[in-house]
Amino acid sequence: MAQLTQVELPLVKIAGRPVEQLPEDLYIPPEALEVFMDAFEGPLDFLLYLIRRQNIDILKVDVARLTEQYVAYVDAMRLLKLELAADYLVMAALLAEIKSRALLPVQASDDDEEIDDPRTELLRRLQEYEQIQKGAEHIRQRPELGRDFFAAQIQAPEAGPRPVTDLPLSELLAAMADVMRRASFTDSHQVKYEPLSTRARMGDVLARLQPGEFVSFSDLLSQAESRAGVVVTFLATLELIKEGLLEIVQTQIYGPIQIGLRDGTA
Amino acid sequence: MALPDHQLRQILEAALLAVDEPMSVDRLGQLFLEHERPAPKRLKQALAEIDDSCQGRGFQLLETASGWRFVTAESAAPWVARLWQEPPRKYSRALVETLALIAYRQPVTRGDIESIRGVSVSSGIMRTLEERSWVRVVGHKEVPGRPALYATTKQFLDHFGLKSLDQLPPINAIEDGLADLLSATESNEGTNS
Amino acid sequence: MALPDHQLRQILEAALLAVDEPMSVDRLGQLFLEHERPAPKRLKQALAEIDDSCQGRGFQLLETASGWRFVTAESAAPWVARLWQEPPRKYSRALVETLALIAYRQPVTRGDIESIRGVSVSSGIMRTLEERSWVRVVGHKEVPGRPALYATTKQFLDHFGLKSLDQLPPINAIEDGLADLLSATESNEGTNS
Repeated sequence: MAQLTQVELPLVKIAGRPVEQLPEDLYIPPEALEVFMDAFEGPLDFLLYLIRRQNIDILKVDVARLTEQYVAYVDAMRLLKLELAADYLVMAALLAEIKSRALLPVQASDDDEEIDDPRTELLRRLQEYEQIQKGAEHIRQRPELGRDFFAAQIQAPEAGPRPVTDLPLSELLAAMADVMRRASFTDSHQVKYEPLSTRARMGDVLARLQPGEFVSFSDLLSQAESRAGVVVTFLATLELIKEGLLEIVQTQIYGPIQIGLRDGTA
Repeated sequence: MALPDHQLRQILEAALLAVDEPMSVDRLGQLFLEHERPAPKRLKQALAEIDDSCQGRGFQLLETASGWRFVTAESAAPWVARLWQEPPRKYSRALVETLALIAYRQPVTRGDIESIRGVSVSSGIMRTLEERSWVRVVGHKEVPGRPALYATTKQFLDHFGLKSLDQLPPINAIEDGLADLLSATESNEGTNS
Repeated sequence: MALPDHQLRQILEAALLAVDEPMSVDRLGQLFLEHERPAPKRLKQALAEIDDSCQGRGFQLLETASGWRFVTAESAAPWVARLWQEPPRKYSRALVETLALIAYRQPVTRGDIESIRGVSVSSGIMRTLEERSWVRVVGHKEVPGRPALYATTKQFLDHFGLKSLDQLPPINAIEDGLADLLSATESNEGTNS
């Protein structure tokens, strides 16, 4: 037989002093009895308490004696006109029935032997509940997060820039093709394309220039890496002038040609 | 190109400390780029080494249902608990018994709980258990009214430092004893009559 | 009644790990009951010992203006940072088209893009392209409102593995390619029907 761990008795304190056992034949102040009964989770819990107090195994319980003890408490409560949950009265009735049955001779017909025996059923319930109380005790004794151990968390570096899915060139080109196809449907713009290199250089030239600042045209050209580069830069500059983005200034004949961003406020 | 052991341990320690929840071996593996990712077996080996290196320190590596996490050493708990104004919450007997019932007998309905404990279960208790994410509804029993069936969660295991429910000590050991008793009782009654 | 050194270190480690903010020596002292409270000097000594014991581990003790805290080891940073990385973004069709138009028509204003695409371009798209450093404002067009002129950047070229914009296929080639593709699809459909 597996050993039963004795579960801690419900501790009742009256006037600051713990009461573990009620003197059975002494006068009990009504409040004390009420507080005492309040410490139980219900009739099963109370019965388990009465059994444990005798320090015996549930399976060896003397049901007749248990019934007497139980009924004594319930009667005391009723006598003192204390409120008692209906569950306690139901249990009292069940115990009374068990007791009365024990006095009767066992019925001869035993078709449905164990199922109907209220005693067996009661013991089964008591045992099941005791197991659960044991389980509760196991849980209670587990080290618990926030009581016995605490989560460790320390400062860590922040996340880097969010990664991006690869955008393949083919997708970019497909998108451009789509745009062009749609634009040709609307047809309202006659889109003219300069060679890309000129377009790109237009951006470079603009980026080089600061508002209100002029650079000499030859400086711009000298940025060009090759003969073809010079031509491209020249074309880009002309295009920008045509689009009204650049201003071209020559202060004297044959003097250096100055290029600058066109003043927006002008 | 495998990472050296000591670097692997460093990375795992740092990641486990940086994250405020348990991390599975799988998730720990995700820290590494594909070409350097250690096999699960090597990760577990490294975790065991880290665990060893925590002997006598103020922290320990704990494996629970959801994975690994660093927690403070239990021996330091009385001091660490002073960091927080409120003392840790005490649970009522009704709450712990209800939790135990769900843990040991899952899945169960509220009716099952009430019939075993012999008293009604307050809605407050079920709500508290659900709010703490310790129990959840896992289905409905196919009986009239289709009552909800409750079971415990991973968070329950994590909270109590358990890897699985098996780690809770068994409580049914005496069930066989009951069967013995029943037959004994019957034969007794038989002889008595 | 002084606490032994190893226990003092354990408690300090546990407290520093449990709290996610720097703790001053004063506050660390508050963890202890009066009769066991170590002098600040002894606390600092213990902290220095803890610091030493973290050599080569995934975390280190750091003293900041507001006190001591554990932080993850710098050497583990690249891996730990991956914990918080969001999944890679996917680019919307609108964004890719906008980028393509800027690449081919630069420098262009947002208005130009809108008039070609026939729909408005959201600020979000322009911001994303700028954040990615794929496009930048290279000037302003001298028309009412002085709209910004966008062009692609060097990073744009790098991303697509281009040495210069010249390496992008000419528009008409793409259009022809598309025409081929379309006619191929159409003839397929033709045979199918």
